[in-house]
Formats: sequence, structure tokens, C-alpha cells
Amino acid sequence: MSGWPILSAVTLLPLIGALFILVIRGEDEIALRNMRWTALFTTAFTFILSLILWSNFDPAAPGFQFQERYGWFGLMSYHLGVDGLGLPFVLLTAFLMPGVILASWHVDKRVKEYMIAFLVLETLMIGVFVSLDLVLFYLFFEGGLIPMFLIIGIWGGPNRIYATFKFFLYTLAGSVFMLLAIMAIYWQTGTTDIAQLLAKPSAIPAGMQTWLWLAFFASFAVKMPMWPVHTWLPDAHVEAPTAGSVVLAAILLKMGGYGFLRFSLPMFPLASEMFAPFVFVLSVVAIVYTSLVALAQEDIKKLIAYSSVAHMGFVTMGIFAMNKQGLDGAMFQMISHGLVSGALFLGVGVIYDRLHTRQIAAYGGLVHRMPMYAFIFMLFTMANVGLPGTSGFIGEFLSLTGAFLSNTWVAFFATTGVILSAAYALWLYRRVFFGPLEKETLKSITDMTWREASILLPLAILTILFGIQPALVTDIFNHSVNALLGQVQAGLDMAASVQQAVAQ
Amino acid sequence: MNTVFLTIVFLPLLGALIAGLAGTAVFRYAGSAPPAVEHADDGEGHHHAHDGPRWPMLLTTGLLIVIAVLSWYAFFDVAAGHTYRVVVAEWLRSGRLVAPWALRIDMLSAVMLVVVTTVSAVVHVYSLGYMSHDPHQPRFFAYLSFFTFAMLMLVTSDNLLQMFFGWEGVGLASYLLIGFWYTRPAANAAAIKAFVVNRVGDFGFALGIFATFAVFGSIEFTAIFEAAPAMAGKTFPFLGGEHDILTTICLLLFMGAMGKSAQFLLHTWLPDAMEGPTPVSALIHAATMVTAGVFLVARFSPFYELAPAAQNVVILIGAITAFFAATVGLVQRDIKRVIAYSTCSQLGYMFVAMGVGAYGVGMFHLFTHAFFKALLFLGAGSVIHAMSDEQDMFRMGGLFPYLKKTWFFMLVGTLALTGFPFTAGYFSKDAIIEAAFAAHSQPGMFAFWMLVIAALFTSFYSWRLMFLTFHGKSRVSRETLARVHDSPPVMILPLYVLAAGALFAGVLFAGKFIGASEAVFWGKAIYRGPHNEILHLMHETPAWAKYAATVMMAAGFATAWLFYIASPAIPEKLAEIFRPLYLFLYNKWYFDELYERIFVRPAFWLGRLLWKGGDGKVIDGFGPNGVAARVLDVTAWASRLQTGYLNHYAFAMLLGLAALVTYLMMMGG
Amino acid sequence: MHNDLFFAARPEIALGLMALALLMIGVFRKDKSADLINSLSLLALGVAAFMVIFMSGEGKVSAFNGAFVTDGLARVMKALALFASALAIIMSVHFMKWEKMERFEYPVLIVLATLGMMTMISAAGLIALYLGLELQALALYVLAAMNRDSTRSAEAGLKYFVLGALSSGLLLYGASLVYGFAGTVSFAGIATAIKGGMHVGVTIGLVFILAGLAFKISSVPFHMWTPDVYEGAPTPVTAFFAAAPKIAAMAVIIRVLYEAFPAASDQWRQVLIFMSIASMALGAFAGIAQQNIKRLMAYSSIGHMGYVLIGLAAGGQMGLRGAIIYLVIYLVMTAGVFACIIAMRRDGRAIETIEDFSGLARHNKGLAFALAMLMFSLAGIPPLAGFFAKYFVLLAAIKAGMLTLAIIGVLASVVSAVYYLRIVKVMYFDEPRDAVSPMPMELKLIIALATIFVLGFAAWPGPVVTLAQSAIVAFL
Amino acid sequence: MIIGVEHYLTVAAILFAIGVFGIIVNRKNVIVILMSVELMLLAVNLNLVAFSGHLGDLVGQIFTMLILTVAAAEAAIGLAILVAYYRNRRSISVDDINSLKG
Repeated sequence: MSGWPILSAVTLLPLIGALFILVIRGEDEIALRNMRWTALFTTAFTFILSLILWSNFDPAAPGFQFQERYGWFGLMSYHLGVDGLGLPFVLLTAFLMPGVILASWHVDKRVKEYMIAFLVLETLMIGVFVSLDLVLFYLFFEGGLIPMFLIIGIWGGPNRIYATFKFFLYTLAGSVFMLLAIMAIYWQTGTTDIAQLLAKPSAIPAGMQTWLWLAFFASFAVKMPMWPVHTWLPDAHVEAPTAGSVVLAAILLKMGGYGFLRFSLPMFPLASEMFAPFVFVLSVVAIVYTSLVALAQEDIKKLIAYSSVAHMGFVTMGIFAMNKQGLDGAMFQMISHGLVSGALFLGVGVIYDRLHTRQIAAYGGLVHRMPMYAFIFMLFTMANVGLPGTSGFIGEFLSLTGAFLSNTWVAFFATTGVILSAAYALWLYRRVFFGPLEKETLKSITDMTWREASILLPLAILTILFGIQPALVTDIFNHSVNALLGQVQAGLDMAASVQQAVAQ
Repeated sequence: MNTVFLTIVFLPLLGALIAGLAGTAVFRYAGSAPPAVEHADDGEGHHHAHDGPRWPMLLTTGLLIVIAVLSWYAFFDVAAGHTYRVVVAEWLRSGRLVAPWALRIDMLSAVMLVVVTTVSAVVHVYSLGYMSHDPHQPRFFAYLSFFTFAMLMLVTSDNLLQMFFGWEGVGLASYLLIGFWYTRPAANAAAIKAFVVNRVGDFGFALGIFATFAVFGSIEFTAIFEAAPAMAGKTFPFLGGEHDILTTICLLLFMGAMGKSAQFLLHTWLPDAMEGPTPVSALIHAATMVTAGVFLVARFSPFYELAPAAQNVVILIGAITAFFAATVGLVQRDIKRVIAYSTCSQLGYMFVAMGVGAYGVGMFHLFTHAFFKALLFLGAGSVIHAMSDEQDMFRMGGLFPYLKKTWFFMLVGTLALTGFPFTAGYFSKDAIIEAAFAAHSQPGMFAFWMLVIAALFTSFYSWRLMFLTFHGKSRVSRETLARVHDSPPVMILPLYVLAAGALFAGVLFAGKFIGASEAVFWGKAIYRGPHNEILHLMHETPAWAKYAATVMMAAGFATAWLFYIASPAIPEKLAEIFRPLYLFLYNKWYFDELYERIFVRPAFWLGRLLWKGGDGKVIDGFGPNGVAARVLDVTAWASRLQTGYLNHYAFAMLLGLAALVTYLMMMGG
Repeated sequence: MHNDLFFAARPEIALGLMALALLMIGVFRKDKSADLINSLSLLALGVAAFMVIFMSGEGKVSAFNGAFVTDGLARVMKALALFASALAIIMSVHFMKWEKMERFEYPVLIVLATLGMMTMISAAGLIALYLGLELQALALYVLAAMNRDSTRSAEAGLKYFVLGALSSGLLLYGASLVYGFAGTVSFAGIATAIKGGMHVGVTIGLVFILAGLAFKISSVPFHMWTPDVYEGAPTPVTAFFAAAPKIAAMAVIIRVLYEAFPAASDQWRQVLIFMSIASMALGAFAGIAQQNIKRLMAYSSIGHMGYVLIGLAAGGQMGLRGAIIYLVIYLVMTAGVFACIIAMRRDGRAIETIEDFSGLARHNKGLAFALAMLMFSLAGIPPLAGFFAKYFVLLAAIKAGMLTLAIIGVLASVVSAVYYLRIVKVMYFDEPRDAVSPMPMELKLIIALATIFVLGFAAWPGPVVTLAQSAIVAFL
Repeated sequence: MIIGVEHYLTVAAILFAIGVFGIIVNRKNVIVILMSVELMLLAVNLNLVAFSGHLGDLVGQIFTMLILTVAAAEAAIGLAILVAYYRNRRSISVDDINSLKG
């Protein structure tokens, strides 16, 4: 394994890029161009680094790889490392960011702050997925709120103030409980090191697990977001600028799912088992309820936002099915949703840039003028619907299978989401793309530019590729998921044996 | 042989990709100037010639012809007793859940291969003419070829997941093709309806897959079919109760079949699907895709044979569909809708056959039906084409002199459909009726009578269609009539292929499919339980039951002749006398209205309610917004405490002090 | 030698002498001398700080027959107080010129107040405590009313004075009770006296003393003066109020509770918890409605003191260390914020209402960024310093099993985030107004250093933690 | 009746309470408040002296001396601020001192 701190490099590189942008002076066209290119190069280089990371990653090796560790006076440590659960998200983030920057090429309002905000956000997002210390994790997890707050607030839509406050406060309120739980873990086990905590199953007594689980749940459920704490998401998505929506949907939402997999399941297996029915209910309600709500939407982004909530419902359902298929499905669904929802929001951005409205009623018949765009959007719509052959299907199918093995009622109700998702997605597509092109404002609309196409094309290719060769993704996390299941089982067994001993 | 199968399956995909990407998007795109609006904004969408290159269309058509030939080659190879399994790659692996991309070639899939590729090739050729005025031809051909690929994946699937891939793939193609003329609101609505209703079926299909995996730990056909007998009669927990494993799985899978094959309750999308271009109706909504459900049941014969309850459900649904669709077909005005309901009805026949265990018979009807129904559709397409897109039969009539060739094809199709002796339908359809009788069960007898009545209706509406379209007094306007002409050769030639099939497929293949050597022919592709004697019993059906269908055919012809040639006033009078019944039938038993009321509108209503009420009032109201409002209340209150008056401040201090002292006194004493 | 009469109090004696000297110089040179006195005051504070750090012995040393003690806590807190005082003087230089109130009394009063604080911090008995407290308080009353021509300033002074006198009265009354029932005024003596059990009079006395001290840290319900005085006093004075006296008073509370009343910890813990919860809640809620930034900072400081009290209530090494770390970080953040407030002027007038910050980020990127980061830090958003401040005290609270307190603490931090965010919102999201006037170098420097501290704390927390550790080492 | 320390304490408590009430109840004049403050300090002093005698310990009386001294300074400063306020506002009514609130 390479001796240099590659994880730190991947994590901190965007920050360095942000510093470079910071020192670029001036507001003239050349300066702006330099900022954009610096941001693009930084993200691209980060992506290349992440690919190097991937190529050096050994999916079969147990435990965390590329570990780096520096003490931080005893209370926490700067401990980085990835395993199969974290790496896919690192790759996803690094992969999406150049596209996000490209999609923002024509942002002309406060370019400097914009690029800096996104680069800082990238560092914080990658940090979440590579940190191996609870406190460090929390720093990255919550730190992302600051740039996101600014992104929505500065570059957002008309109702951005409400949306960004709602986003910030909601997420903050959820995660402060996690902070307390982290502290409780520290006093209980004497460490906040994730690797050490994972190595000791049931280091936390059963009664405490319940409370800790709830505290972590409060944070992750808001972040996912799960019904009924999802209402910040539609607002945030609608008001956020395109790139912000993409990052939000594609990566930030995944932190919740990642958190469940990284902490809730292995560290509190008893509580997870106990609360699984509760999560199932919320997931199923999320799937059905938000799908119905999506059906009634009049705003494109809001519709996709609600669809995101529904899709995250599949993720939580898969996770708490606590079996191989469920976990595989949840992981895959998260990656896939990252690509697909990101692409959908990028797609909405394409027409928003032209017409500056997201009202479905303002469109219609776009396919006449934008056939290429219509095709790509159809592809992602189908992926969103979960058509086999696209990545969306694999995740949905596996998580539903997992749920079925765990509880058939859950699978039964969740599968109705398959019907509803088709209804709202196609209904949207029809209203935007099909029908006669009658609106004057649309008569001169132009198809995607090369820049826009080049952002969406890689996403399209991956969506298909992962749909027919999911092993590209599942191979990364396969062993880690098995290990996770092992940890959960070990925790449950140990508790059972303790109980037996008590009984005797 | 492996290469042959790979070629058959993947060549259409290649064609679709080339035609779709190279033929449309990139060309347009590279030509930077976006397509002029006036080129595509026409409501009908196909009055302007395609101005791009023609090679994408020719390429896909050529590829299809090649694979049709290859398929027949493969068919005879398999018929000689070979089976193949071609593993292409691994698809999905998650714990025990393994699904490869693999082709399973046995007699069932071989039959489907020839049906699909042949009809598809014919339709491709036909479309060269039919769609020649459409500006979006490459797109159309790309869709057609993509459909063919998905259908082939479906029929050659080796596991449930791959079958689901094909299943949804054809659904997508169907959606795209129904909505091909995207400027028409009706087409868009029909497309969505088709997809969503199919998804309802897929809901069951998906649950069936989960249940199969849960029980068998595998979704590969070989494994689960081998394990099936051991599971017979056993139960597993499902939805809060213990249910028979195989019955449950069969019913769930059948739900998928009902959706795809437009069976009663999930049939509503099929008539609407006629909004698509006619070649699409012929290929997808008559010959191939809609028969996927039948194929599914045949494929799962190892399950159904062990789940008699499920079989009975299949019989009942099939019989009801056959009857129901036929009744609706009696009174429709739209030429394509008549044929669509006919398709629906014939699919019901096939399911009855499947339900009584006569899988070979059902498959045979599937096989022959593909030819004559495609023929009917393409013939109807020629009529429509000639009539400048008129589809209402009551605005036709007396077209025979103008459309002799078309008339001939329609006649062949009608004869075959109604089961005129020695045409294809005669062998396959009548066999189904016999099989229903031979089942000697209550559902079987019910099905028998339903099918017999349906046969009468079939004959009636088929001839009604012929008479209204080609004979009697012309109701066509003069200027339209002036333009009526037979189709160009490119649209006529392929019909000969189908006509040949409609006429001779029965004679030629009856022996193999349902004859004495049928067990050898099907080999292991179809499983028959030890108690399944249906084929023997069929030979022992009494004569009256044997000839009932033929009699009905004649009666139907006679009635139709009476109504529409001899005294055309009768139907109108009847319609007036039995107006409620007429309206009931004409409005398709009010299913659309019913579903609109109980599913569609409530869904939107509920969505709006949950959005505005649930999210807006309740969740936000008590959640973030409510909390925020309470916080502001507290804030205002706290602000008011800060009055600015010194003595208030001092009072607050002392109050606090007093409180603390009191508290400590009470606590510690 | 270490217990000789004056050794431990050398910095105080020196500072007192220097203050008197400065007063003389000022009196003789009149108002022209402001710049000179400013510089000399800074020098004096510097010398005092030097002496505190290097010339006040090692470990625990006492003076004045044990009435005065210098230990780790005293050294650290004194150094912090001196630092905060120095900042207050630096920040005032230009402000006073702008507002035409350059007077030599200002730095002298600050030095005297600082002297009072140092005395309080080192007090080992109730008498020394009272003397230090009053020296500090009297100077502060005058400082609040510094702007004699302003009604608001005078009103601030008056309110502060009246309520301060009341609080002194409470403290004294408590002191008299403690003296009477414990029989001594020295902390060590009190501790011995109540070891076996506590007379109810001592309990009441303790509560009265705490009330008097709580007034100084503006903890609810003894906080009422804070918003009015913060708003009315000249901004550099407010900046001074927000930092140095709070540090001193907090040190005194620590000393009184942990040296004089360790045996009564069950009782005073309840009091601290009550004050902590009330302060955090009030600081969070009442701040939301504020339009004036100084007033907002008043509520903010009330809230923050609530968090420091969590650390005190939790106690133990974690708790005290957490409280002191909190104070250090709070000191820097407040200094940064007030430097920003002082720096923001438009058309020769100070900007004090939040609406006036509108769109600041457009024209004054650096300033807006710094203020935004300081606000996020005050809100306790990671990875900024303010988060770690809260982290340490909450960690202690969890360890001590004070879960409810911790939960209320984090919830209050969420609520208070509303008004910190609002400032960011006004600066970044709203339509811009004119740029603010250019700011002097020293303010820029303070702002920059505070921002760097806030941003970089996560990377290099060592010094602050070590500092806090050295302060409490004698206590455990 | 022997005058014990309790009696002194009671008187002191009453004085203290009167002082406190003077601050709270008075709405007219700030001077009255200053006087109330003095009354409170007086109560404290009484306490200290009484305890001092009771305990036979001089510290209480020393404390009293110091308080008296500081109280003088305090009164001076208080009056000075009051004067400054009066110059601006032309009123020393407690009810008028409320331009800062909220």
C-alpha cells in the first residue's frame, strides 16, 4: 500500500483549491475564468486521486484501509480510513463534483464565494465518509451545514431564506442528539475511535443502546430524510441552485444511510433489531405517502425531491432488513440514487437556465426542440422509476428482496411504490416533454450544449453500466457488508448468551 | 449454436442503438441547427417526410430479417431435441441471490423466438412503407428493434430476474411506441396508462420473485423447478398468515401475467394502446408482448401443475376475459379497438388452456394467433393508411373495390381468427375449447361455455368488421375515397408471410404442438404433473362439444351478415331497445370510469391532501413551522419581560433569589 | 519566602501603582494625553501580565496572611483578564476619536477595573473578594456612563449602578451570614467549618453570595441589566463588559464554590443547574427578537455563560477544564465580534442595527466572512472553535450524568442558532447597501486573528487546552 | 430580656428587606434607591458587627470598616452618574429610565 496519506490528500485537496481561489484577485472576466478553472481542476484532480484510491483498494481485505492516525490530545483523533462502505461514497462525491462545477459554469453571481463554498463542501463531504473517529465524523457531518446554508441562501430561489433556515435548523436539531450520544459512547467505552468500537461488539449495554440508537436515529433520520421529518427537503431542493440540489440529493442525503450502516447497525445491534419494525413503518409510509405527494406536485424540483424521499425509504427499509440483500440493496440504492437524482436535478437545471421557472405548467412539448435532452431525461426518469437495466432497479429490487425476507407486509406495501413511482415520473415527463409545443416562451429554446451534455453523459453511462453490471459497485462493498452482518450477528449472539447466562 | 442465439438476441439491440443514437440524436445534434419547429408540430406527426438518411431503417430491418431466418433455423434445431443454456455474463450477485445474464433455449423459447422474430421482421418491413412519411422514422425503428431485443430477453430468460428485465423492457418499449406520436394527448395518456397498469401487474410479479427467492433461495429456473415438487403443499408465512407456497407464488406471478396480457381487471390499457402506430399494435399489442403472460405461465408449468388452486384462478380469469372482451368487441366503432378486444379475448383463450394444463395447446394458439392477429392489424393498418387515418368503421364501407389486396388479407385473418376449418385458428382455438371441456372440472366447464359464447361473438364482430369496412354502402366522403388506394408493395409483401402463417401454421404444426408427439416436441420445456391427462381426455370429448365452436363460427357469420349486409337497420334498433346494455358494452363495462373513480382520482386527491394537509398543515404545522411559531411566542414573551424599568429588574433578581433559597430549603432543609 | 506578605500580590501592587501613575499623568496632561495614556496603559497591562506569568511564583502562594492567593487558576484567569482588558483598550482607540470622547480616564478606569478583577480572582477570603469586586464594579459603572452626553450611556450607567449596588448588597448580606455562621471569612476556614454539616444560615448566605456573583456573569435571573447596559454603553466598553469581568467573576465563582463550599456541592450544584438552564434558554429565545447587534450580543453572552455554568455544575477535571476552555474561546469570539461591530461605520456613524449589515458581503467580503465565521462559531457549528467550547462542557455534563442539562443545552444552541444565522443571512442574502468605511489596522488585526483562531482551533487546540489544564490542576 | 445575636439579625433582616423593598417598590426617585442601597449596606454592617461580637472575632468589624469606606465611594459614583443622567434627561424619576428595553 502506498505510504503517502492519500486519504488526507483526497479529503483536503478541495480545501487547498479553495485557498487558491481565495487568493485570486479581481472581479473581471479573466479572474472569474481562473476561479472556475481552478475549481474544475481541483475537483477533477480530486476525482483522479479517488480513482487511484480505488485502484489501490483491496475489497477483500478486512477492516479499514489507508488508515492515517494522529492523536488529538486524547479525546479524539484525526483517524482516517475507508472500507467498502465508505469508498463508494468517496468515489461518488469525487465523481460528481466536477460535473457540479461544470453545471455552475454560468453562475455569475459571486463566483468566488460560490466555488469556494462548493470546494469546502466537497472536503467536508468526503471527510464524512473517511473519518474513523466519531467526533471527527461529527465535525465533517455538521460542518457541511455551513457551506450548504450559504449555497441555498445566496444562490437560491425566491423563497430561499425560509428554505435554508429550515434546512439548517432542522438538520442541526437532529444531529445535536447524536453529539450527546457520541459523548455517552465515549464515557461508556473510553474511546470515540470507530475502528475500535466496531471491534468490540456489544461494548454498549442493551439499555443504553436504545437511547443511543434513538439519538443517532434523530440525526440520520432527518438527514436521510425519513418521513415525517422530511419536509425540509422539498423546500431546500426547490430553492437551492442546481448544483446545490445535486449535491444535496446525491451526497448529503446519503450521509444518513451511511450513518445507519456505519454506526447504528454494528454498534447498537440490539436496539437496531428492536427498532427495525419502527423503521419499517416509517419507510413504508415514506414510500407510499411521498410517492402520492409527488403525484400532486406542480414544481419539477419538488416532485423530484419527494421522489428522493421515497427512494430513501427503500434505503432505510433495506438497511433495517438486516440481511445481505437488504444491505446490498440499500448501499446500491444510495449510489444509484446519487447518480440518478443528481442527474435529474442537473437536468432540471438545464431547462431552468433557459426559462428560469420550475413550474411544470410552464413547459410542454420540449421534445420538439430538445430531442437529445428529452432522451437523456427519459433515461434518468426510467432509472428513477427503477426500470431493470438501469442502476435504479438493482437497488430497489435488492432492498425489497431483503425486506421481503424480513417482513412480507413491508415488502408488500413498499412494492406499491413501484407503481406509484411510475405514475408520477411518467406524468411529469409527459407534461414537460410531450404534447404540442405551444408556449411562446418555448419556441426558441435550444437543446443541450456540449457542456451540459458532457455533464450528463457520464452519469447516463454509469446509470446503464451499473444497471447491467452492478458488480462494479457491489464488489467494492460486498465484503464490508458481510463483515457488517457478522458484527451485527456477533452483537446479537453475545447479548443472547448473556441473557442465557442470567437465566441460568 | 451459442453464437446463433447470441446473435438472435443481441443483434436487435445493436440495431436499436445504431438506429437510435446514430440515426437520430447525434445526427440532429451534430447538425447543430435544431429541427425546425414546423417539422414536428403537426398534430398527426407523420405527414412530413423524414429528411434524414434512410440507412438506419434499412439496417434494423435487415438485421431483423437475418435473425428471423436464424430463429427458424434454431427452431428446427431445438425441435430436433436440443436444449441450450448460454451464459453471457454474471448480472447480479448478492449473497445467495444470483442472477446471470443467460439464455435458456428450449422448445418454449424456441417457439417464442420464431414468433417474435418473424412477426417483428414482418412489421419492420411493413413499417418501411407505413411510416415512410414520418419525420421520426429512425426513432421508431430503434424502438421497434429495442422492443424485439427486450422480448427476446424475456423469452430466453434463464432466471426470474432476467425475465423481469425483459418484462419491463417490453413495457418500456410499449410505452415509448404507444406514445410515439407524442403531440397527441390521447397517445400520451394511453402510454402512461399502459405502463402504470403493467406496473400493477409487475407489482405481483416482483412479489412473486421475492417469494420465490425467500422459499427456494434461488431465482434460477433450473434450480427452482427442480425443487418445486418438494415444496408442493407446504406453506410459508406471507402477509400475516401461512399460505401454500406454490399457490401463492403462482398467483403473484399470474398477476404479472394479467397485467402484461391485459386480462380481465388489468385489461384497460390494451384498447387505449391502439393510439400507437398500427405496426406497433400488430407487433406488440397483438402478436408478441401481450402473450408474454401466457409464456410465463407455460414457463412456470412446474409450479402451476402443483398448484391447482392457482390453475383454477387462471382458468376463471382467462374465461372471463375471453367472454368480456368479446362482448365489448361486439359494439366498438374503431376498427383497431375491435381487433384489440379480440386480442384480449384470444389471450383469455390461451390462459384457459394454460389453466387446464394444456400448455402445448395454449402455446399453439399463441403461435397461430401471432400470425393472424398481426395480419389483421397490419391489414387494418393498410385500411387506415388508405383512409388517411380514419379509424371509425362507420365512416368506411364498400372499400372492397379499392382495397382488394387488403381485403384478401383481412379475409384470411378473419377466417383464421374465427376458426374456419383448416385455417390456423381452427386447430388451435377449437383445441382450447375442447381442452376446457375435457378438464371435467367446474372451472373448466364454466370456461367451456364462456369460450363457446365468446367464439360466437368473435365470429360476429370479426365479420361485422369485414362487412362494415369492405362491403355494404360506402360511408366515405368523396374526396377521401378519391385518395383510397392499396398499399405499396413494401407493405403488401410482408403480409403474404403472415397470411401464409394464418392459413397453414395450423396444418403444419398442429401435429408437433398438440399432436401425438407433442410430449417429445416440448420435451422438458413443459412440465406435466402425473395426473395431467388433459391431452388424452381431449380426444374423448363428445362430438357436440367438438363442433360447438365451428357452429358458433357459422352462426356468428350469419348474424353479422344479417345485421350489416341484409338489413342494416337491425343493429341500430337493437341498440335502441337494449340501450343500457349497448352503452354498457360500448363503454367497455365502464371499467375506465370505475378505475378513474376509485384509483386515479383518489390517488391525485390523496396526493394533494397529503401534500397540503399532511406535509403542510400537520407535519410542518406541528413540526418546524409550529415549533418556530412557538419559539417566536416565547421570544416575544421574553422580550416583554425586559421592560426597561429598574424596579422590575430588581424584582426579578429578588424573585430568583427567593426561588433559589426556597428550593434549597425544601430540598435540604 | 513564598508566603511573605506581598510576594504573591506583586502584579497587583505593580498594576495599582502604575494605574495611579497613569492617573497622575492624565490629570496633569489633560485630554491631549489620551494616546499616551492608552499606550502606557497597554504597557502597564503588559507588565502586569508578564509579572503574572513569570513573577508570581510557582504553585500556590499566598499573601496578606492568606487573604490573597495566587495559584494556577489565578494566573491563567488573570492573564486572560489582562488580555481582554488590553483588547478593550486597543479597540477603543479609534472609536473614541470617532465619537469625540477621547479621555484619559477610559484606559485608567480599565486598568483599575482590571486591578479589581485580579484582586477578586486571587481573593482567598470574603473580604478580599468584596474589595476586588467593588473596585472592579465601581470602575465599570463609570465606564458604562462614559459617554456623558448620551442619555443612553447615562441610563446604562445608572441601571448598572443601581442593580450592581443591589447585587453587592446581596453578596454582602450573604457574606455576613456566612461569616456569622461559619465563623470565618477565609475560604479555607469556611470549608473546614462546614465539613461536618452546614447551618442553614450558611446555605442562605451561599445563595446570596452566588446571586451577587451571578450578577457579574449576567446569569439568569440576575441578568436583567445586561441587554440595556450592553446597548447603552459605548461599544468598546460593551466589548470590555462582555469579556473581562465575566472571566474574573467566573474565576471567583469557581474559587468560592470549590475552595469554600466543596462540602455544599449538592446545594450549589442545584443552583448552578437552575441558572445554567435559565440562562441558556433565555439567551436563546430572547436573542431572536433583537434588532440591535449589541443587544443581541448581550443575550448571546447570557446564553454562553449558561454553557460555562454547565461545566462548573458538572465539575471535576472535565467540567472545570471545559468551562475555562469555553471562556477562552468565548473571549476570542466576543473580541472578534465586537471588533467587527466597532469597525462598521457608515457616513461617520456607527452601525448598530442588524438591518444595516444588509448585503455587507458584497462590498466588504473579508469583514463579512469573518463575522459570519464568528457567528457560526458562536452558534457552535463544527468545525469552528465555538463547537469545541460546547463540546468540552457537554462532555463533562454527560460524564456527570446531567443528561437533561445537556439536552437542554444542545436544544438551546439550536434555537440560538436562529439569530446567529440571521446575521449571516442579512450580510449574505439581503440586498447590499453602501460599503462601510475603511477600518483601522488594529481592528483588522483583531478580527483576522479571531477568525483564524475560530477556524484553526480544530487543527491546533493544544495551547488552549494546556492552558485550561494548568489552571485547574491545583483543584483536583 | 437579653439582647442576643438573633435580635440583631432580625433587625438587620428587616432593614435589609426595607432596603430591598425600597428599590422594588419605589417608582419615583432614584435618590430613594440610593438611600435604599445604603440601608441594605447598613443591615449588612449590623449583621457583621453583631456576629463579630457574638463570635468574639474582630474580622467582622474590619469588614464593616471596609464596607463603610467602599459604600462612600459607591455613593459618590452613584450620585455622579445620576447627575450625568439628569443633565441629559432632566429627570430622575425611575419611571423615566426606560429608553433601553426589549
